[in-house]
Amino acid sequence: MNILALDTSTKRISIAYKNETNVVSVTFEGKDKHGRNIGILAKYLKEIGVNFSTLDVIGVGIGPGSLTGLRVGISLALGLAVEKKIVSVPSTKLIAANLMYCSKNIVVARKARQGYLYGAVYDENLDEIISPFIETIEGFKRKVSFLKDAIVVGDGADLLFEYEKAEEFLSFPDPLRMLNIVEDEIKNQNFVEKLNPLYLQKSIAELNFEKRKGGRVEKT
Amino acid sequence: MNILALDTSTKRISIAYKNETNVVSVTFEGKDKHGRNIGILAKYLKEIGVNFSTLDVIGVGIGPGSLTGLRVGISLALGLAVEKKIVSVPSTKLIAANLMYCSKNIVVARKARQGYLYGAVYDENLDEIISPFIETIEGFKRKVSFLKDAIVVGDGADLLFEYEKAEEFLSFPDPLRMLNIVEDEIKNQNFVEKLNPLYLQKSIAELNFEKRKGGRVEKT
Amino acid sequence: MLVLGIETSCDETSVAVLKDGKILSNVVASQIEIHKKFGGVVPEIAARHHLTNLPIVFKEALSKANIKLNELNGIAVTYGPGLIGALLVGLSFAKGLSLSLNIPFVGVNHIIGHIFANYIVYPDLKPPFIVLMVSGGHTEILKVSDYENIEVLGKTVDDAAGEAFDKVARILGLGYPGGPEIEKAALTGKKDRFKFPRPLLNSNDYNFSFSGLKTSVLYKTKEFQNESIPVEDIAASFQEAVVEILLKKTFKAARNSGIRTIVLAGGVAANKRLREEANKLANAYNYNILIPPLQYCTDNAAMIAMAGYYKLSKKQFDDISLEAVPNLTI
Amino acid sequence: MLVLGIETSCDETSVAVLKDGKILSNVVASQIEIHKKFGGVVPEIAARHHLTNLPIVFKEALSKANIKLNELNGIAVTYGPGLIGALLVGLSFAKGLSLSLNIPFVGVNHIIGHIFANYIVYPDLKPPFIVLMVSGGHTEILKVSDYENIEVLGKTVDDAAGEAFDKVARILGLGYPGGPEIEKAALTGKKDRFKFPRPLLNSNDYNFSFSGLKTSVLYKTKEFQNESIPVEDIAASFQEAVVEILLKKTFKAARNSGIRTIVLAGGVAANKRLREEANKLANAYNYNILIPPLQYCTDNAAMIAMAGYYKLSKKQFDDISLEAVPNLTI
Amino acid sequence: MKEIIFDLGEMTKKAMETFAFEFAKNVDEHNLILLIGEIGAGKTTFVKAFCKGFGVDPEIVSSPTFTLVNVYETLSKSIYHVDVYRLTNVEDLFYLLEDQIEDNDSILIVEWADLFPEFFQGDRIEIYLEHSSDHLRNVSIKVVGESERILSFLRRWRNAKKIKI
Amino acid sequence: MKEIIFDLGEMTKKAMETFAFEFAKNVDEHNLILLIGEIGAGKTTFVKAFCKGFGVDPEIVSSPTFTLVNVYETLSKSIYHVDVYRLTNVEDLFYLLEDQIEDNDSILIVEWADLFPEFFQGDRIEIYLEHSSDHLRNVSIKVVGESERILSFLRRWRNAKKIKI
Ligand SMILES: Nc1ncnc2c1ncn2[C@@H]1O[C@H](COP(=O)(O)OP(=O)(O)OP(=O)(O)O)[C@@H](O)[C@H]1O
Ligand SMILES: Nc1ncnc2c1ncn2[C@@H]1O[C@H](COP(=O)(O)OP(=O)(O)OP(=O)(O)O)[C@@H](O)[C@H]1O
Ligand SMILES: Nc1ncnc2c1ncn2[C@@H]1O[C@H](COP(=O)(O)OP(=O)(O)O)[C@@H](O)[C@H]1O
Ligand SMILES: Nc1ncnc2c1ncn2[C@@H]1O[C@H](COP(=O)(O)OP(=O)(O)O)[C@@H](O)[C@H]1O
Ligand SMILES: [Mg+2]
Ligand SMILES: [Mg+2]
Ligand SMILES: [Zn+2]
Ligand SMILES: [Zn+2]
Repeated sequence: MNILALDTSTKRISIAYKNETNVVSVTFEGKDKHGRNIGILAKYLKEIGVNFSTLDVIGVGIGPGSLTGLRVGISLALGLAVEKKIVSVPSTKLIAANLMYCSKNIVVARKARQGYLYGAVYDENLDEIISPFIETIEGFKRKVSFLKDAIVVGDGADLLFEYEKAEEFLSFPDPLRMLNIVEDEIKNQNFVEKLNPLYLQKSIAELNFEKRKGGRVEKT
Repeated sequence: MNILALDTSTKRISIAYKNETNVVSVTFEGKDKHGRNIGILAKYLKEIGVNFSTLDVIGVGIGPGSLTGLRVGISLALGLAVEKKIVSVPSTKLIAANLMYCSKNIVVARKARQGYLYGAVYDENLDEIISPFIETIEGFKRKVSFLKDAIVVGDGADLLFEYEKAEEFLSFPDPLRMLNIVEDEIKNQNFVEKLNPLYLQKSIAELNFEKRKGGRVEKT
Repeated sequence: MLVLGIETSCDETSVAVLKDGKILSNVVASQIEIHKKFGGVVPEIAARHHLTNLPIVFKEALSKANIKLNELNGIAVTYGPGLIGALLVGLSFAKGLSLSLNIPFVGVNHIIGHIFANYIVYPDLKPPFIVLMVSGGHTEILKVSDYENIEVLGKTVDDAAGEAFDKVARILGLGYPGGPEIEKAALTGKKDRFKFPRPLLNSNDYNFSFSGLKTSVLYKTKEFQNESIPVEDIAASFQEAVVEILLKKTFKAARNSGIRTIVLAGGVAANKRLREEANKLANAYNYNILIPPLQYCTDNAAMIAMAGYYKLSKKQFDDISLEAVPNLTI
Repeated sequence: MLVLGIETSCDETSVAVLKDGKILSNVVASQIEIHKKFGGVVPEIAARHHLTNLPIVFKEALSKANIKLNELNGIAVTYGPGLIGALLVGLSFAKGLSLSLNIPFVGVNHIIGHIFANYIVYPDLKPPFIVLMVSGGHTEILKVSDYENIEVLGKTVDDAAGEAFDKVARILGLGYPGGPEIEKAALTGKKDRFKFPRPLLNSNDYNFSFSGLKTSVLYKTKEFQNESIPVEDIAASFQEAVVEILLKKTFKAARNSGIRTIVLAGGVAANKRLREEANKLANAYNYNILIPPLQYCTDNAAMIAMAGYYKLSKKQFDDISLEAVPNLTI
Repeated sequence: MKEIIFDLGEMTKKAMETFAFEFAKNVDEHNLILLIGEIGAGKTTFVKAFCKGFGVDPEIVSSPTFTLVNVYETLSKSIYHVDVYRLTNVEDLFYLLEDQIEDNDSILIVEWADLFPEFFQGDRIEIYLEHSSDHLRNVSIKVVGESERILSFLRRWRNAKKIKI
Repeated sequence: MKEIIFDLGEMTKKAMETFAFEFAKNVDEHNLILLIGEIGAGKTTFVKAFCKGFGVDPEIVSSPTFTLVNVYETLSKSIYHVDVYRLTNVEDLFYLLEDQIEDNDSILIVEWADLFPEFFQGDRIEIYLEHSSDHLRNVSIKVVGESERILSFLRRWRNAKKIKI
């Protein structure tokens, strides 16, 4: 079984590949945009022996996260996955996987628009306690306030003081952990027909408007 | 500060690179030997923008582990590190780092020669409880028997039934966690002058001899 | 050779299959209705719809062409100019497909795609010819000396011709899109009543400028402070200015380069007054004028596949690391 | 051009710096004493010592050459034949250095290195010439037509010549290494007393075989069941057989290829009987014989740098993914 | 919130371009620029010169008629150039700006911003362009929020003008 | 431990090479082969043909005189070819074999293995080569440990020989 897993929802591009004999992974974080880098990485993977034409399953992190970045990864995956099987995983779960074997509840907090955070909560088996959402910082805190003994991971973690904070470099998906999750989904035959990004962004727009309007009303 | 970190002590080659703007990592596990693969990886790292000629620090996993693999990585690092700073890290610690934020004691168990294991034990802060050693399976068990609430990680974990076992794909060093450890060492100015692999192998030879002799003596 | 074309640069998601330069299928999913309420193409919405539509359009194109995936020999995809988010969807999809099928892919310049559309409409057309490309986004005079040798002789330095139509319609209180509205109003107007400026008309280059014209129209309307504004006359006089500017430069380009065939392309080429004048001048000076029907001028993947077919035949493959270039020029 | 040479293929860790083909430094750390007690080179021990010694030897070579790191223009390193673990240390170090200094590197065939050693010893030597390479691991006749054009005319199909000396010494109860021991014993022996077989002597190729000769010697000693074995006579007769086989083929090769210069290289070339006969034949048939002093025949990095200098000058750079090839041939 | 208004008086096209160019170099603390003025008032002309101040080739700056948003990459950040004239409600505007919304370190410059006053709040700079004659526009600037650098730039500019007149 | 000895009688060089070649193809359960016999008995000759059975080019197989260990890569595993004649104590042997020790899935074939009987224990195959005349060697094989496949191969070989003679 030949598997390719990728996530482009954060500023890190994460790709992992597995065939009968090889396991390969790459990550890339840089200034340039994903649209440029993913091609370079694909080229590089091809040269170190990744065979894109014999893939059986494509696993994709579907966000929430950077809109353009996400679409670059998902449309590449769609091209790769024609007539193949697809597994989709929320990128928040991929980030939570960096804290596997931590016995606490794992709160993923990622920066969205100023004043807002993407979030999701997982238990130690990476089962969803709260599925991906977007909230103001205050709203986020209210939403997770019932959790005892939680640890926060993600590039929005520093906005939530109440909980223990995981180290910063664990804030983005790890390719080999992603591969592991994708393999689990394959075992459970959790394939999808379509790949839809978890935009969640409609809500931020609405919320933002409410907030700004609210602000203005208070002033007048 | 430009940092390159690498480990070749297991069947996985792990390399991470960081400069002012980029963080790049690769892992490779395959049939071919490290001597071949590391050159290919270096070539492609170069192509995706790693500048080997402006490195400030080289971090190296020094084993214990595969003798030839280790030497390939260490001699490459020695070539890279001429007139530069060097950080050395036991590869067992790199493996333990896969269980960061797990509140148990982390027992690293790696396959050595048949009937033998490399081992080391770390606490949840990755501080050494037992430094790297080599033992028979029985000897290993005796050595860690005092630990309560431990989790075993590494490709030798399945030989130790008594403790919880981490998932198999966590058995080898992760490049970004390695980079993180190397950065910590840099902060503490823990540089070394020489790079000596943690062979530990003299002992296995001796132990083995004892064992075989013992076996024969019992028979006669 | 079976070539797949992919076009997602603006508001049409399109996939086509060409066999040796002949269309087997050319499926277009337009987002025009979705963007209409915004009065323009919203990049984020366009990108979202491309992502949703592309796999569907792709499947339909394959099934209409009645071919199997692994029969394809190459992929052509628009890599610019266009909306970055929209371009990236098509380009990334094409890269994935190219990797997966292990066949070469080529990036196509959207403008060059529009030129290659003419080879589909007029199978006998061969370079050299002059193209006047006039649309909402473009106002350019191109010299096509050879399939690969395309030169921008001149272009607008500010507003596009279509944009000028839209803005003047706004000033005159007419609807959107402005082109057809102005054209209708002009029918009953006096085209000689106002002499609007013709910026750059006699400049030595082939460039255009329309933002000064727009401002002149504004000032003209202000002159009628209390009277009712002569909308029809202004529309006709404005249209006359645009047509004169466009054609004067185009025919000058043809004359100076000694080329006898002129192609009018883009949405503004639908303007009847422009066509009328163009035909008149062509007859007078003995030029061959081609005005492709509108459906061949709107964005589609067949034209991209056609341009790609040419590059693929010449083995001008692109690297998988090709980037989208929103401001791509020729 | 400043070239760094690195040699770690067997039991010598060596680094040299050459400036335009002239030696600035050539540091050799021998492991001979370490391996002596094992009676041969132990691969794992060799690799360990290379790793420990290489950075030290490297520093010394730079400081003896009195140059700075960033003055180097290229790196030459042995990539085979040799012990895989030992080769990998030098090769990986060279790769790291090449990446770090951003200068090209070339892999050198150890055997070709030995040939290039002659250009250091005899600055006037120019191809073409014939080389008889006879050591513990090699028995080969090489035709050097040009710097780059080196051909193996023949080689041993089983034991090396040096190995035959060692094994016969063992049969005769003499010490190790066998070559000098046999030579000493033969001094007082009758070289014509026993007619040992000369396998392949008259074969049409230039190949050698010594394992049959070794067995013949064994059987000969068994004939003296109760008597004392005539060690000196057997040694002399055996040595005679080896010398005859080696030289007959070598001179045949020179004659057939019309080349007038013959180089005897490798540890076995130290054998006086071999040198004597070689000189005699050379005088008789008017050949030019070169027998480089032993210290230039043992492994060293200067010869690798010399061969590398040639490749670097011709820009025959190797890729960073070059592999070590333990069984590398010419 | 602190609001300061500068009336910079009449400017020719050339003067306005110089102003916009220099203005861009002093704007770093602000990332929301609103352009307010009639058709042909010179909003796009201002944006062209403004972008040039960030090293963007003015050739690629054009009115976002069709695309509603143009994005220009500078060495440091992206500039989102928006024309909101045709939008009919705020929800549409959110859609339009979603790309920019996630790009925290970008500049948003809006033509016809006065059509959505409730949306463009917070720290910002408003630029008012008015036709005064065929070849002259009256330029005034409202700075909302703290930002010493741009204020001192505008003071210097106004004083220089005063002295000249 | 089960020990079975097969006396395969005299063989010419050619016959022994054929035997070693076929033997290699049936040896898969064993990874320790010991060669016992005098100088010139044919140990290296055996190894050459044995390696050929694994697809190794016999040209590269030679006596590990200088290097003590030669390593040959086959498609599936590595073959470590050792000559222990010159070693003087077991510790040296450990050093020599350290590389092989960590390569669990390899074959170890040892010339002069009888010099270190205490080291080479456990499942193994011992091959005894004796000079019987200039051109003949007597070959006998001792199989130590369970391994049906090699036993049935040796039985078949012995019976075929018997019938021939
Ligand atoms: N002082 C001035 N500043 C700006 N433009 C001027 C000035 N004087 C004359 N002009 C002219 O006015 C026109 C302004 O057009 P421009 O497209 O920049 O306006 P705009 O405000 O963006 O219009 P729209 O509302 O259509 O987007 C240009 O033709 C320009 O040359
Ligand atoms: N039946 C036979 N089997 C093997 N070798 C034979 C046979 N008959 C003759 N010979 C010859 O005996 C010689 C055996 O040499 P070989 O080097 O293989 O012996 P060895 O046991 O490895 O010796 P050493 O102890 O020196 O390593 C060869 O010359 C070979 O041709
Ligand atoms: N009859 C007409 N006269 C003048 N302009 C027109 C006419 N019809 C459409 N247009 C203008 O053409 C533009 C649309 O051009 P189009 O070819 O659709 O662009 P694109 O190729 O980029 O999709 C709009 O600005 C519209 O106002
Ligand atoms: N005088 C001699 N006569 C014959 N053989 C010799 C003599 N001196 C050394 N040898 C043999 O040469 C071999 C050593 O050769 P050497 O050149 O050191 O090999 P290498 O180049 O591989 O290091 C040994 O087998 C040794 O027995
Ligand atoms: Mg404008
Ligand atoms: Mg032998
Ligand atoms: Zn178009
Ligand atoms: Zn040598």
